[in-house]
Amino acid sequence: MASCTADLAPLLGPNATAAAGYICNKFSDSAFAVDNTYLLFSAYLVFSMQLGFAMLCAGSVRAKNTMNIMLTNVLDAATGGLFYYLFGFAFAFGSPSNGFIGRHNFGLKSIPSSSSSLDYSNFLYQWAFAIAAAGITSGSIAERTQFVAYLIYSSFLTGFVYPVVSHWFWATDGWASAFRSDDFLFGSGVIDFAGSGVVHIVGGVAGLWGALIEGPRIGRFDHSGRSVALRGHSATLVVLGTFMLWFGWYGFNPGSFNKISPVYTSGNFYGQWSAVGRTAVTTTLAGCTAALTTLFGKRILTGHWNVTDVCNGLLGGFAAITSGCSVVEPWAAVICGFVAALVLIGCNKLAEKVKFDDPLEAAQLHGGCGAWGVLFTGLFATEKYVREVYPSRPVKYGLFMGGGGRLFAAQIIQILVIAGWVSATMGTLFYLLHKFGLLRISADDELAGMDLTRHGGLAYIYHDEDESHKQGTQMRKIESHPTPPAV
Amino acid sequence: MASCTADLAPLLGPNATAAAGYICNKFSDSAFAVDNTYLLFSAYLVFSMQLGFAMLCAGSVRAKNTMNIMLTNVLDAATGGLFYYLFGFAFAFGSPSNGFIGRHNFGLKSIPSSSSSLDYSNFLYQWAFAIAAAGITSGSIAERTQFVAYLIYSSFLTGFVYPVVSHWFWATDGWASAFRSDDFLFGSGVIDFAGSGVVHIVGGVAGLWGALIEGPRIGRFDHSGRSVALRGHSATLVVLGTFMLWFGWYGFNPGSFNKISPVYTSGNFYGQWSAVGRTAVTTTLAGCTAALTTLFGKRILTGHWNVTDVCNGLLGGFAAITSGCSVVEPWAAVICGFVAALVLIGCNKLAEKVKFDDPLEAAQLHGGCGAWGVLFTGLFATEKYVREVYPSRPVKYGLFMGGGGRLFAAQIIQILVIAGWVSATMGTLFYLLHKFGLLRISADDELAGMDLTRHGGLAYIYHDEDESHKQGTQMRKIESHPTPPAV
Amino acid sequence: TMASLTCTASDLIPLLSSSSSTNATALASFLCTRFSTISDQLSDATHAIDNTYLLFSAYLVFAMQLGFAMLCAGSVRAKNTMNIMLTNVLDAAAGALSYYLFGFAFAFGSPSNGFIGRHFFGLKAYPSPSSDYSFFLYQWAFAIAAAGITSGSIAERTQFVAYLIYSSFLTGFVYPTVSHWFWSGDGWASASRSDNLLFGSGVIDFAGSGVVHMVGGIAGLWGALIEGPRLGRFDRADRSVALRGHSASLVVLGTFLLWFGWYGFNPGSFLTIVKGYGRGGGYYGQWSAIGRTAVTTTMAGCTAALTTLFSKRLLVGHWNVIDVCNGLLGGFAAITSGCSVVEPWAAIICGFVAAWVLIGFNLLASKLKYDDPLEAAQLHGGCGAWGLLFTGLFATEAYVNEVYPGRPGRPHGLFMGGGGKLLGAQIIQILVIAGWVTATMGPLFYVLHKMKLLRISENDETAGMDLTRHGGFAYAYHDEEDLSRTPGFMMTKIEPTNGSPSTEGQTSPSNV
Repeated sequence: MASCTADLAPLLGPNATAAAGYICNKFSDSAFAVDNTYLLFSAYLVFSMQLGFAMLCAGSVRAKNTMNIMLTNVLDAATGGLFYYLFGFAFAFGSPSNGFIGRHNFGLKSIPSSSSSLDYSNFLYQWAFAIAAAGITSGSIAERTQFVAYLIYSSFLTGFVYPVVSHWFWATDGWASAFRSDDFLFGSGVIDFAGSGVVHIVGGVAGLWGALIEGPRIGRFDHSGRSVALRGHSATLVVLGTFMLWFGWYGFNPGSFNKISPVYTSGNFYGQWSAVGRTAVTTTLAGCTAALTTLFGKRILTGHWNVTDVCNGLLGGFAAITSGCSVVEPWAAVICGFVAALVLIGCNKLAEKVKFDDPLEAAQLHGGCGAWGVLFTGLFATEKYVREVYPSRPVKYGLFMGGGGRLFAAQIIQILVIAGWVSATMGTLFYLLHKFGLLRISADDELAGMDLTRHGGLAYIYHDEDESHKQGTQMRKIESHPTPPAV
Repeated sequence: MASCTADLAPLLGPNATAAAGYICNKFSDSAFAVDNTYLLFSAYLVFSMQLGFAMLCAGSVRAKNTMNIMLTNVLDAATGGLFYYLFGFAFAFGSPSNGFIGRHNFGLKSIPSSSSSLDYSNFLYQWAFAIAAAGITSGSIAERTQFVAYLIYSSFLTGFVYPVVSHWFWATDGWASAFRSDDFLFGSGVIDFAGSGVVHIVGGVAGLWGALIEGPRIGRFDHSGRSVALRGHSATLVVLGTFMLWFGWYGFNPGSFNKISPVYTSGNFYGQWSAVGRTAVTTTLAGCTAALTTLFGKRILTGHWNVTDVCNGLLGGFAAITSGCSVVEPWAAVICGFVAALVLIGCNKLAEKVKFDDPLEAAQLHGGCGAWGVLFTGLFATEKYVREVYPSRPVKYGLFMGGGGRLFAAQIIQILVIAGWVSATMGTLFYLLHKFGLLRISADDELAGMDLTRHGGLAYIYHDEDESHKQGTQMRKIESHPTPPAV
Repeated sequence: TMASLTCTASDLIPLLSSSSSTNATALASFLCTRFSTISDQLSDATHAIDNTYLLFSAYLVFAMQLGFAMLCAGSVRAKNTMNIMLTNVLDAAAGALSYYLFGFAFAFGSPSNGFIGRHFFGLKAYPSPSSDYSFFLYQWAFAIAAAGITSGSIAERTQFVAYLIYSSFLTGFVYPTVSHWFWSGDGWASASRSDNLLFGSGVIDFAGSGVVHMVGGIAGLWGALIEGPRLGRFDRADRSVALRGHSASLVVLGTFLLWFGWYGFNPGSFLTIVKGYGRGGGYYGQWSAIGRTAVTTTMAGCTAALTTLFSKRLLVGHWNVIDVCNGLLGGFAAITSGCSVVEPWAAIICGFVAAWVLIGFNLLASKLKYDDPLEAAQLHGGCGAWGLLFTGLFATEAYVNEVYPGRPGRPHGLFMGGGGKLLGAQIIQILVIAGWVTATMGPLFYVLHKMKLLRISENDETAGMDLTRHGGFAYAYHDEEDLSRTPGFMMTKIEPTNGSPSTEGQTSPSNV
């Protein structure tokens, strides 16, 4: 705004400074209104991913654990809301701070602030991101985890582990951030635009440790060690959830620009709005390519045209492109999605080999494809787009695009550091819960299903007769008995 | 816009009025465009709540009444669309008018209008609100109401009862409105920003009378008078509906600003866009706190971690914060949500005591928590925010914030007046329908379920064999017979 | 929009005080040089707002794909759910690649001839001053909707490979060509051509009753005709037997999502929102027209729903939610063409007639033993065609001139005193689309049929495609189901039968 006034003042004649200031204030107001509209609706879209997660998870587990997993998804959002408000946001973006962790703005104190240019909409947007990470992890440990363990890890992840990681890579003070003013990691900083690493690897690695420490569900591998698919109870919910996630991803990736009004050259048709559109296009293409690759890949491998596999492939493509979505060409997104599908298939094969059981393939999908996405950015980021999207950063870009290896090296560091940090914190936490007997439910509970034993009954009653079968529920229905009607 | 020209012209030098006008017109266009974009997308979000209601209701009733309740939800929107177009909007916002009811703009005549600054987007937004009120009521009287009764009350509520209430509190002429130019109720006017009273209490009280007059469903209380839970048929649909409502609430509350571009101080980073963001944050925090409070409260009371209870608690928190969302601090929203959860639990206990049967807890949730929300605003509204959001109103704010008791008194009046008006209109209507035998279905129909008797068959057919059980449906399937297939 | 923001001396001369008229030109150009910076800033703001609007509209249109998936899933029998949902996912996925590679180029590559576009393949040389990524995304979301419509018509009996083939062909070629004709600046029948308008009017198909709905509907018609009805759809006495879908909840969910998405489809088709009508600065501008479009859309759908409710009650005796949902969608499909150029009261007429058109076509289909599991041909084809005619009858002069500016006195609706030229153009559109889709998709389905690639075997159809082709049923509500009911399924579950779980070494209680 100040520069706008300086530009205009000489042009306007007498009283020029006042006139220029007046006009420029109007521009600034209008830009704030547009950018906040953009960011808020993007935040709403990202929030709708929580609905997507809930439906995806519900459909992917057996009917007897549906209430349990949906409760965890509702609580991700709810506990996440409180903890991220109280300290998560402060750890992540409180400024000024050191490179490791933020330490201002607890409980949204001094927000909105002109110095850090953080407004309420930024908080809302980041909260929606934080709960996504916890949602990923809940998929990995589904169908066998105690509810209390769930509450503990979810608060810890949303309130501390994830915010610290997002501080490192996204805050202006973060040690590896591309938004720093100087001292960039490898003279480059990490480019993780919307969080293949910060969100997906964090959620995936946390899920990996949880699932590893708990061990597979009963019946997942038979006596001879062969893998037995424990299919989810509703493919419809899986598709519903996947489409909702796709819908929400348009808030996740293009929304990560936070603003849509910045220009690249004033008065030109090409500006940040074009970059935002391009990001939506790369996101779409990566997911679509991954879906098709999975379709044909799985057809060849298993002989079926399988819709749930296609949905997972699609999501793998999205998780991968999330890192580089704003700085790569559309054709590169096609490559990204193609490889992501192969990565997911490979990780799933590996998981079966080592008898790792993840009901939603969350560790493979978000961890594996997320890591590929981080590398992909180091390979395919183009000079022009990197320059536009990260204007203050030294221009290091993709290895294959002629930009040298520094960005790629920084990306590798990101993967290692995130894996290390999440292992050190969440791995330890899950191990402690395990040792205290708080992690896994009893075998009886697992066979009966948690809905009956812990959540007050099954999720579905399609026929009145169903009731009579369910001795386990404590609530009986009366009307099926031949009683005289009351009224 | 006129003031922009007047401000700018002297600054631009001689002969500059026209030039200033030209520039200012452009600013005005851009503000209209942004504000309409904001309002329209908010309206779409509020509309999506109708989907949320439909799924929440469907999941909360037994499978045999699913078609019935979903039809009522579709028709809320459809009949609401016509009636609100023909006269509802005119009753509510037609101006100039008296304090009781509007009387212009029937059938959108003379809309858009510069004098009342009402555009089509305002109509769409208010329509989406109107159908929400009818949706609330349909939950209270679910599973036992004749379809014709439903059509009658729904039209009456959307076309007359609700518009009149919204006129009182939201129109610039309404007798208790905070948007009046003078003669404020108690020198304050009522602050019901997005409608805890106007929407939720109206819907809840209407439902209360309907459910009271109909009496409980058969089997809801057994011979000895003990309460028997008649559980809904699908918790998945309940969670889906709840998340959709949450999503839509971001249109309901922040959208009630109608415009996002107004500034509080021109050129500043803090403007209505920040207030909009803050409103989204308070909404989130109230709902999240209520969800957590319900989780632990119910765990203590019933021993279960129950997802449908958590969903209802969450919605109760939203219904409560809706009144004060724009004028309270985020920490106050946490208090609002905490109390709302307790209010809901209390109302539910009370309902059981007095043998009041409301399949969706709609009267308790929207009526009870809505009333708490209206009081809450009278207690916690802050001076600064009230001044910004209602600039032309005398600054009376929350009792606990040092603003005196006038606002609180106005809020109490609102509760009483709404309860009285809705009782007088809807209570009478339901009573008449009851007397004419048009309200409740027969006991036979109720036991068999309305889908079979009135709506052409059950909602679900998961297996071919199901068909053979359904003697009641008039349509049979052929292919299960061992006939030679035709080709 | 760029034009409205450039400052030319001639814009300012009339604005300046007449007292200094001799110096007006000099003064105006002097001001203009100073104005250019401001103008640039204004154009930046305009771009930001318009792209925000268009992008979120595109997201809403995309959400319709979710709506289609749920609507289709709920409308078929449980045994074919996986199949139809897969086709819906692939509509979007395969559509994205083919539309990226050539569909968009065929449709909007400019400059081009009147028949087909030939630039922007693979988004080459993109974005351009007139066309940005957000526009591509928006048009992609439209393209996949057309394919989604067709999949409903041929549901429950089509080979998956046939599906892949027709879907790519439709999204990549047939649909883009039609959208080029009517929507691109070069299309031979487009209303936004600069000259040589068809009948001096051009076709007004604002958001695609013809371009999207009729294309999808007619393609479905041919597919369903060539395949023939599902087994058991008509009994030996040739009476029609309803094969009801397996979940009304999914149908309602899908319908509401489509309704939600339609607010992106119709109002979003304006593409930009920052545009004053008149001299600028007024409260009335494109933002109002957009709001009005949302209102007409709502009114048409609501009226159609209510009309269907009462008509079906009279005709069959039930208050049927599925029929109401279909009626609603029929109203939307009809208003899509004229939504931006008609009054709200006209939209009510549109919806009322649309409901009857749908009922009529359904009766006809039943007579002719035509089987369309989602009524897609009747709904999108029939109501879509009515919508085109409706626009030719009810388009108002003021709105037509605002929405399609720069050509005062252009023909508008016959009933509104605008003469018959617009109606003539609309009729041409119906005939041309029907002809083109028949000529392309008809032979394709016929060839697939002849090569035995179209319809599945009777055994597969009786057993359901999920079991035979897609790896198992979509639902497993009870543990017991898996073993007893899915012999064809290759993965069996262990735990219900030999309940000795391996890992924990616990003897299991018999499965509750």
